[in-house]
Amino acid sequence: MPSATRSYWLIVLPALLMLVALYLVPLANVLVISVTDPRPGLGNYGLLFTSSSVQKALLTTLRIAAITTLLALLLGYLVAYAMRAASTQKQRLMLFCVLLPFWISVLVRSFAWIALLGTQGPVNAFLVGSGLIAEPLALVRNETGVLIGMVHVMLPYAILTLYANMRGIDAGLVAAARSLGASRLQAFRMVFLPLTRPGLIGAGTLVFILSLGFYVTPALLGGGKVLMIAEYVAVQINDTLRWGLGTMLAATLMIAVLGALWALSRVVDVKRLFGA
Amino acid sequence: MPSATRSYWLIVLPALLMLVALYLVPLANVLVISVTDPRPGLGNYGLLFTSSSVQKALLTTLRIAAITTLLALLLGYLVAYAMRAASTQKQRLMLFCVLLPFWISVLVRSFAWIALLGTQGPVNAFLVGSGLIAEPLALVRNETGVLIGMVHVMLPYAILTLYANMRGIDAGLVAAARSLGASRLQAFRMVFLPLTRPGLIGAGTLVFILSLGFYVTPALLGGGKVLMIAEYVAVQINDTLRWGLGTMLAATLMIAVLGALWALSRVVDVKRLFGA
Amino acid sequence: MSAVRFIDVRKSYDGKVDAVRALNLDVADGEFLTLLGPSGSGKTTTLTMLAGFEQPTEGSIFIGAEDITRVPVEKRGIGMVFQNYALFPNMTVGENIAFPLKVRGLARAEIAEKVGRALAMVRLEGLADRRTLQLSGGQQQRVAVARALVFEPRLVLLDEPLGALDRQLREQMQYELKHLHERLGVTMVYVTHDQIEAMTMSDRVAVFNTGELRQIAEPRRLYEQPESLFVAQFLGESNALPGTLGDTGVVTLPGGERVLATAVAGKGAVTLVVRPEKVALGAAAALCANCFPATLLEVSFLGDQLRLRLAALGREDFIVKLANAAGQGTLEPGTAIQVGWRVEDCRALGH
Amino acid sequence: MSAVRFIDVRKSYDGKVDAVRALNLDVADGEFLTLLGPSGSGKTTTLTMLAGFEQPTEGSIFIGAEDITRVPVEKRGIGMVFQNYALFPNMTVGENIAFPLKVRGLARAEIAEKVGRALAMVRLEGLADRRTLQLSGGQQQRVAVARALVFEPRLVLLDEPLGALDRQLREQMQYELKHLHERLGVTMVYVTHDQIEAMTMSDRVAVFNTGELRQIAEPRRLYEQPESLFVAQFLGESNALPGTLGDTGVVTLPGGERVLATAVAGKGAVTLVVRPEKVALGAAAALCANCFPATLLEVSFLGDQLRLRLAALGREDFIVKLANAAGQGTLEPGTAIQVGWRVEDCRALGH
Repeated sequence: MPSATRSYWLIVLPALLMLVALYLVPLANVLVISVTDPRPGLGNYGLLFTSSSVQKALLTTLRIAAITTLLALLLGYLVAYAMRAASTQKQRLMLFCVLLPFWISVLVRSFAWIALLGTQGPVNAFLVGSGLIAEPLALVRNETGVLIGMVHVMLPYAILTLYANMRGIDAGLVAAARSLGASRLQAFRMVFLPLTRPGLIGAGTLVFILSLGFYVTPALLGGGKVLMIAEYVAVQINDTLRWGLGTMLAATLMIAVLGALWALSRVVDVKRLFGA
Repeated sequence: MPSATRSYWLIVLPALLMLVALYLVPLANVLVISVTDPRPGLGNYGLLFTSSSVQKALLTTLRIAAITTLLALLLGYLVAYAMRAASTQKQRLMLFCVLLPFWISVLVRSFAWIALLGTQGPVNAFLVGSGLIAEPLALVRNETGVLIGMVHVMLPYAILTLYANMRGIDAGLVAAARSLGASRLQAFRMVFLPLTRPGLIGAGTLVFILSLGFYVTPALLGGGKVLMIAEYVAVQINDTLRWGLGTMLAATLMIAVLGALWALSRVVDVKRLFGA
Repeated sequence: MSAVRFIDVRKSYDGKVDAVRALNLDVADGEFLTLLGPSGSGKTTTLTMLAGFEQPTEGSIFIGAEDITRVPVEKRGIGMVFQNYALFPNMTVGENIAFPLKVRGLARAEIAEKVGRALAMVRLEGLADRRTLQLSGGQQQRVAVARALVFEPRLVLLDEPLGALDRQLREQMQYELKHLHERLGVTMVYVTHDQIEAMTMSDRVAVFNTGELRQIAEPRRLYEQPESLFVAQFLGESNALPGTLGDTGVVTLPGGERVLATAVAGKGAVTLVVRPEKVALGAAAALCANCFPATLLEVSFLGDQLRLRLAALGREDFIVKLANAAGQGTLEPGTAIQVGWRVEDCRALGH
Repeated sequence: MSAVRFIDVRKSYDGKVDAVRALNLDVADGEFLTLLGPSGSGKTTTLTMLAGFEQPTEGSIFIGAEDITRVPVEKRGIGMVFQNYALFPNMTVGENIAFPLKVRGLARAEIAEKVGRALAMVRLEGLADRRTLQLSGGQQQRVAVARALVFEPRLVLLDEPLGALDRQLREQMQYELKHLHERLGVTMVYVTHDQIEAMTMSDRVAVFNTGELRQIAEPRRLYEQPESLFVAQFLGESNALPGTLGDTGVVTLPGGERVLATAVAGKGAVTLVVRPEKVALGAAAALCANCFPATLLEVSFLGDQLRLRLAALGREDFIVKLANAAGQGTLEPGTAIQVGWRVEDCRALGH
């Protein structure tokens, strides 16, 4: 079968090379710059321990990513559970709502939130008009706004991951638990919830990692006041042209992401989780 | 079963309401602003036909989206086909390369390309150093750069959609065609290629729609010189505060996206395509 | 007193079509009753209502003296074995079997003892700490049975529990389940679409079709004295010959042949049913009340049986089955031979 | 001259384990040969090599006088029917059947004529423009057969083509395929793991196990004169009694009973094989060369057969099968009864 082997490599090799060139080379280059600019060495990485502005951005990023993850998991679990219980028609409507964000520009959606939540926006107008509050609430250009926007962007990822996990759970298991004498609540707590653990872990990791590196939503809804890592990187590279610091933070982000993925792969079967 | 029905609604209703509030209300608000600011009426939409700068942005957007779609489909088909043919181990490596971008911030990847392709970057350094060219090539801060970045971002979507489609094709069909007397090429042309048509249509629509609204990559790799719709919207709203014009363009984008999705749903079974 | 009683039960999912209608069914205490029928016949709906996953649209269901029509699933105290076993993958074998005891709040020591006995009962001693996914199909099936029996339910339901097993294991498990039933004496209601399984295992079989209970009887009676063409054809192979029933049990076939039959229907159009294994050949045929000339067309060798196709009574698909017993003579296609059968092996069924 | 010949063929996928080894096999011209065996026995690998999807590691394969060992799939001119039919979903029924003619560059009119004839052959006239997904399982199967036959191949391979059909349709298609083979006279090689299917349809059956051809013979011969315990047990049910073969064909069982058997093995440890349907009971048993006392333990009713379990020869699992024929007497568990069988129905097989 030498001819079959040859034609196999003729197909697979170019594709492999292209993937490496497109995806690994640029990232490797970032790593290289982070230890060579402005001078060779680990000096840039030292800033992680010495620069208070870097540390503040890191802490803000971790805090927002963590809160976003918690909220997205909580709301996502509710929605995914409801989707599983819903009729086919309602399932389709919910899936449409969940998939919609993927099709519509993140930028457009961020501006939509600014318009909705701004001091002049309909939400504040309604609250003030109905007499519930006297002064408009500050819902954007602060951490509240960033969190609303982030949860909005991340929720579909959480829902889809949890829903895929829940769909894989045999409905017969809850029925079996009931027939063996368990109440609704017991069946949920002892059978269903433990079986969604891989989904919770997977969705949590996914949302947390994506939140760490998100740029558009925090930049727009934070109004420059809530500086997360990605925006910090953009400022360093675009405005102050400090490539070394920018790439160091980008590299740190990448390493953190890969580390988190590796940790995840120890706990659950990642491939099965995403149906790959 | 009134009690079962009641508990069903207790679960499904809040989830449905939340989805509508989070996903439909902000977008509806954008539509409202686009016909009320600065004054009620369709004045903002008139600019689509009168303003040459709006038309130029629209044309640039359509051109870049179309070229990106073509390139992503071409390269994506090659990679997906290779993945299908590859051994499990190589498949895993390729899948890792393809999924990597989803985990790493778009912003980081955009800067990675700027660093790689810039006049001082390793690519130009290699080409000049090896004597292939005399002057560094302009690979970023122009349409070439935007296209490279866009294809890089969109390729995974094309690959995953095509791969999902190809995996659903029974390998026995090509074997059957061969056993019935078809050469390799005939089997590909008469059996395999026609069966990947839904995948090509799906991947094409997905990439085209996502390209239309993309912001970070064109903004960074275009260096302000290649103005696509999303960046145009950002400039209107952030810098010149022309909310009416910005939301009109955002609304136009949304309507175009929904229209394209509707057209797609006429041609192929969207739900089946994405395994939902 | 019967263990289970369905009284005038009707079930409709969509308000238009009845999945089950006019169902009156008694299950005797300690009985092994099988609900048999093709898919969509109502057998599974009947089981589902008895388990409590669905409520009847009309009518009532009793277990013993208690009306359980509206009692929720978990309060019915019924053990159930599902088609795919429905073992909890997040628990070990022992935890699975302990589950019904745990939710009933039994003491830890009592649970451990009962689980141990249940494991011994299904011959899985020593596997308590295994994960369920590490078990073979037959072992998973045994765990499911142990879990359904461990809390000593008054009634056990089995929903095609052998459907996922291969032929050989399936036959073995049939005998295991049957012996378990004989030993414990618990009432069992079993659902299957496999007629051989139903006949081998059951005290009585209830045959369902299109939502109706068509006949309920002991296996042999059902097979040899079916009351309708559906039952005759669903259980085993038969020669079905349309004809006209006249007086005194004589059926006239389209070709004018007259067959003496056991009349189940009234006069008029009937279908004669003769089981292929009840047909005698050659000299033995001449001794039967019904005897006709035939020509052998084809002999299929099935191993333990020979299946003959003959031209007889104006048809080319008259089937006769012979045991491949010792000293069976040779049979050459083309040979003329007589076929015959007794009056009691030939039933005239109405439409 | 034989239609197909395998000469010393060995196939190893990983260079360690042989999927097929030392295979020498002749298929006669016009024969219906079935490759039978459990999964992993090498039967499918054999078919795959004949089709050309895999090449043998060693040895050669001939079709007629032509060595096709290295000929690519599409040049072999073999028609093949796949387990899942492998119909092209992007083509209509007619286009599917036309496919092998189109790639051979036949003229449009000739294609239309041949497709028409092929459709008539499988009784699907008028369905040429249907999409394949609109067809029932049986119809899809017929399209696959028509597509494999339309270009008049010298050889047709069938890879478990009935595996996806339900029991009733499957039996019907068995007879249809068999009659098609008789009418066309084309050589067919069929793969299955269903022994009844193999025995019903084939001129000869080749039994595979763990990569080796164990026995090839006509179905009846294979069933009644197996040369190994594997073949005896894979085809149908048997009573297998371990014992020791002495001189003059007498086998001594562990309990001291002496059984007269047809010796296939040399002296020493053997397994006696007696088919359950060859065992006579009562008075008939006393007339046999081998006759032993037994006690009836259990009677299972299978419809057309009765399956008896007896205590005999120191075992509690001696099985006897009786046809449920006319005038069968009653059988009560607990009854003492004699079992007996002839020398020619009892084979002593080596290990």
